[in-house]
Amino acid sequence: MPCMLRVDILVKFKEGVDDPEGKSIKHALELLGFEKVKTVKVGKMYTIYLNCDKEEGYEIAESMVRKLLVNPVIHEYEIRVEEV
Amino acid sequence: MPCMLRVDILVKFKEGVDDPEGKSIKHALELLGFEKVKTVKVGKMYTIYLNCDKEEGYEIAESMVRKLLVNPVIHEYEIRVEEV
Amino acid sequence: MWGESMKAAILQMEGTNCEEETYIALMESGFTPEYVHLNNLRKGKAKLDDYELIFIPGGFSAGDYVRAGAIFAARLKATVWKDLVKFVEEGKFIIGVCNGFQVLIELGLLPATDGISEAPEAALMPNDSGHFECRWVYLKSQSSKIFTDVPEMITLPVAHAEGKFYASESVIEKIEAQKQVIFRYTSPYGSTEYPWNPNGSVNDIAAIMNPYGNVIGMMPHPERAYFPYQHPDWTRNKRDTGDGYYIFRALAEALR
Amino acid sequence: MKVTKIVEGVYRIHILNATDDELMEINEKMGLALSLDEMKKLRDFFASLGRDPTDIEIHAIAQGWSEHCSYKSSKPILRKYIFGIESPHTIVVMQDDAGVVEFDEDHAYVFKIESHNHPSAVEPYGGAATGVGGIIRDVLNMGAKPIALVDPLFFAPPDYPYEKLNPGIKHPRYLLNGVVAGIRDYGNRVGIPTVAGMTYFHEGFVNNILVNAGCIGIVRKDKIVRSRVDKPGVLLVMLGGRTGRDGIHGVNFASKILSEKSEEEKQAVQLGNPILKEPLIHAVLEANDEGIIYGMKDLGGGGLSSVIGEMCHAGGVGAEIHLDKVPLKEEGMAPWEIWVSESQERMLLAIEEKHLDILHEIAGKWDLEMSVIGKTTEGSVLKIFWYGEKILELPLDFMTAGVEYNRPYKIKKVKQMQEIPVEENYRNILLKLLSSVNIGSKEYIVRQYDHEVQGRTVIKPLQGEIGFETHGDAAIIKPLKDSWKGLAVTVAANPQIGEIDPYWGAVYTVDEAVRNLVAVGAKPHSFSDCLNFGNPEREEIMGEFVESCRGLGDAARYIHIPFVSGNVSFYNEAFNRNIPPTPVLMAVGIIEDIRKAVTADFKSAGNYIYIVGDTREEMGGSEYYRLMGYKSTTVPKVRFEDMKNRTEELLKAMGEGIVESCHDISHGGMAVAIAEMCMGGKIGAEIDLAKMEFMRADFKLFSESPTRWICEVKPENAERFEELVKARRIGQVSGETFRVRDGRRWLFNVHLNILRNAWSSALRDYVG
Ligand SMILES: Nc1ncnc2c1ncn2[C@@H]1O[C@H](COP(=O)(O)OP(=O)(O)O)[C@@H](O)[C@H]1O
Ligand SMILES: [Mg+2]
Repeated sequence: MPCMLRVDILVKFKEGVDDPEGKSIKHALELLGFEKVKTVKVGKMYTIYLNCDKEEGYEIAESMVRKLLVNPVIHEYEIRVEEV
Repeated sequence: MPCMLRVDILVKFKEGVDDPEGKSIKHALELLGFEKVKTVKVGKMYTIYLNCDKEEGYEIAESMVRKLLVNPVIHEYEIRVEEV
Repeated sequence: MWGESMKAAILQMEGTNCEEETYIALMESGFTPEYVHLNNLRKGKAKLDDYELIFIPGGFSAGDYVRAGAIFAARLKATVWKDLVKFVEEGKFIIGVCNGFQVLIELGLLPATDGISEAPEAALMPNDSGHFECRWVYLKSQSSKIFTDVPEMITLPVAHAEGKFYASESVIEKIEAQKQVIFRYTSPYGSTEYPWNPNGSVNDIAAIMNPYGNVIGMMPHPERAYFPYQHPDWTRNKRDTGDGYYIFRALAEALR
Repeated sequence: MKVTKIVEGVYRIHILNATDDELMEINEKMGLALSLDEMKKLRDFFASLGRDPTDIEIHAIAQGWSEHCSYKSSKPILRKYIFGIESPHTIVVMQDDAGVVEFDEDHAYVFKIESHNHPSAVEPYGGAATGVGGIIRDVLNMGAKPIALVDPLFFAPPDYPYEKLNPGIKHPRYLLNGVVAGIRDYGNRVGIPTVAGMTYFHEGFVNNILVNAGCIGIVRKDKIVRSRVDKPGVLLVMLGGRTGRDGIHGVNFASKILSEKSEEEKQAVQLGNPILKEPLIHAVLEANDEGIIYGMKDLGGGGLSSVIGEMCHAGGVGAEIHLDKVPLKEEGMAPWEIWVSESQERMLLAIEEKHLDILHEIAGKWDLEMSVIGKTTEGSVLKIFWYGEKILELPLDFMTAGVEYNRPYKIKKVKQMQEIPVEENYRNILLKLLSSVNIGSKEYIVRQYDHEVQGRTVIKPLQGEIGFETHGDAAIIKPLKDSWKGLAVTVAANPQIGEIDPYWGAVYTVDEAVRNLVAVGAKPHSFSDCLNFGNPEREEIMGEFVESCRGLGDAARYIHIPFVSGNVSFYNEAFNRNIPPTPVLMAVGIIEDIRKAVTADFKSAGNYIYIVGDTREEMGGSEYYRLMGYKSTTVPKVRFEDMKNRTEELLKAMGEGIVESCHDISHGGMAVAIAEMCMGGKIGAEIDLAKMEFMRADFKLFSESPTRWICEVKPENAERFEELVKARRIGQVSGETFRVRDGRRWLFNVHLNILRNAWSSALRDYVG
């Protein structure tokens, strides 16, 4: 039986691409008096549980990234796979 | 001079909160042929650079979490602080 | 090709929500529109081949949860990709408005500077303002193959959270060199600063087409401005038609 | 508490011999939110049956008896004041989930407004989103296509100090941003435009915000679906979302006082799923077009328990339900949880067996789950089965009859007094008013809502020259492609006046709703009310409720406008602080030809400016006095006859097409109204106060006397306008400044850019 896999995929804007959500959160934090904030970036973390083994897990994750989760023009990503 | 701090705050829904976004993405992945997906959870990762030292960093992060980024009724969160 | 044969498919999935006004505008401009649900395409109950025009309407397909248009695009790719490519290659017309534009970018059908691209060549990013905005904008038409009869400056509404056109410098250069831009944000007062450019699009780009001019994508909604009284300032400025009318008329003429 | 297990997940509760203490223990442990008297009534009922109840039976009854479902505190008063205003246009009034009113020969409009206060206070994003989701279902279940949303919102001032917040209470800024995002993300995704609302700030809402949401839809008269089944043997089908533990006891939660512990009430909070709702709307409307829906009701407060109970009871049939057929989100739910769950995005359809295939086809196309969970039966008894085992058998009239109270109340006497301020710099006051949060631009909020989707919004919430729009008074929707007829929609409320005098506050609210509709050229047609109050078990709060209802009723009855639907939200109290009485109106008007609609922006230089209606020295509750800290209990009083006459006169003039622009006078008085008209038209105005009644200049400028409008009229139409409308000509449209004199004395002269700057800055530092 294949064990369960947990895949964490973090998708962020590439360096050099504007992150407006980050900017507006920075603005909101400043309005709240957090003056020491220099920059804010917001990423999305997809935590996906898969019924498969580790090797296949990476492959599937890469394929999900390519087919759906990332637009390479603006995004970069990290994948972490862990057995659970 | 205070050094620069990088704070990563990961905000997710608590166990038991029904998350429509995760569900829609799971459904989409299934329709794309990713049959091994069991569950999808979507979280947000805030990466915040602060002009302050580590101790204060935790405190500020907790305060930002409380005032803006998190609703304890439905969210849980993790904070990681790192000097850069 | 007038009347019966000008069949237009309005693609639908959960979350597309501008289909009804699109239907009305297409019908008024001489098309025979039909709603075509993605599930019916998948099940073979409908065929793209039967249509002259594919219209991908606005909305929030699948909630736009991953990225605007991404799920819609991925599902089209997984089900009817070959038919779509054939459709384009036969020189039939595809237009995507708002969410539909996002879908075409994600599919690589736009900007398609070197032909259909495997991975997206551009992006419609989150607005600079960081949130959804519904407002009317001024648009300057660029001379383009199909939209020759559109007045030089028109107004249309935008309503989106992710409409900032973005691509690498080289892709932008190519788009400009190949004259693929159809509309740019502008204003009667000279400036194209926010809110005149409502989202921060590079080069004020609001609408583009592929190099052949048969795949068209635009963020502003012509279907919400087909009739004069849909404009916000009709109590001040009289018009005979809405400005969106010109776009639909141009499509109809291009197909005729 | 003594129990015996019947089957897995079902217990018999022994109450027949329970003492008072034991009854209250049961009440507490089961989370019923009933009083001792109600518990006794429950016990006596089962004593008469000669048996102990099951847990699901008790829960079923408790749902029916909750304040939210039974209106037990409000019914007698609503009956006395609100119900029964005659109108020839009403079709379904105060019976089903939304009111139905004639639009034209073949069509009706359907609308309702409802509160979602407690969930939004605890989780603003999800609370507001599900509020929108719920009100959409109320309109949908009448068979109508939802075509517009409204959202009156009430918060504490956004600069409220963090240190002063009670434990567990979230800051107004967090709440405002969360609520707006929740409404935006839900409304925009389902594709229904949010066209009107209000955003009001007052300290009284610090512990308990108000989030009201209204929806209006359109339906062909022959397609109206009722929330009842009057025939045995009809199948009961669930369509849409699955049932989960989320939302259990939402109705009890709504009838409770918020406390520190509310943070823990996670179960009462849901996020809502617009991407399930969107196809659900399509599917329901398609099924209705096929003519296969025999009856329908949405699953809202009280879940299946309320829906099946009320639907069958109203039609005079019984029902047999198999709870194991309900599709679940999670395993291991007890039958009573399934029965009362308030999970979102679910509809219950009554379908005849022969039509089941058609429904299957439609559901399949839209990727929706459906399940037949039971059928109606002869008689009036409800039976519930769980894998074949009978676990509930109750007569429907007892289960749904609810309870009613004549709660004691105390009406406070208002002693009239009014401070007379020293005369100030009018220019500064005007600019301060324009940049205050209740008056300043709401553009930041309005534009986050898609108010254009469906292409029907012919008069927008923001009006004027593109890029320079000002606040409008009402939006107009053109519901039908082939008819020029339009529906005007607006909301009104004034807790600041109501706080001083609940009766006149309520009357003022009716007047404001009328003013807003008339300002765009629409004839007031019907109301839906959302009555937000504190704890009705307090006599003075009950007094506020009685007085507010009396005010609403008196004013509406005078002009023959019926209340066709509504909602009462009590227990808006936390940390011993009750909200100010806040009756909110959603008002609908009809305009025969939308091409005659009028907007608020000034049109062109040279036109005359008129003030319609009388200005009085009644400054109680005004933004001017609040800003300056002056005291007054002399609140604006509506002259009913004036309200009726001015309305008729103005509508006549508008019908003749001789009014170029019109804006009602409300918060901030005449000065603010004219400033807004200037901003929207990008053109100035010159005003002479000497043309008005004799009184101090600041009263003329900032009084909020009711039943008043500013109108712009072309010189060539002036004579006709004056013939039709009782009005005073006070100035002219011209230039690039707003300038005011009192006879020969110049009071101020402000450039448009300065006005706009002040007005646009109001919310800037609090949002985003
Ligand atoms: N929360 C909101 N949602 C939608 N529209 C809103 C909201 N708040 C204000 N508006 C809109 O902004 C405009 C001005 O609101 P308001 O100042 O309350 O108007 P008025 O005083 O004339 O009733 C109106 O068009 C109103 O519908
Ligand atoms: Mg008004």
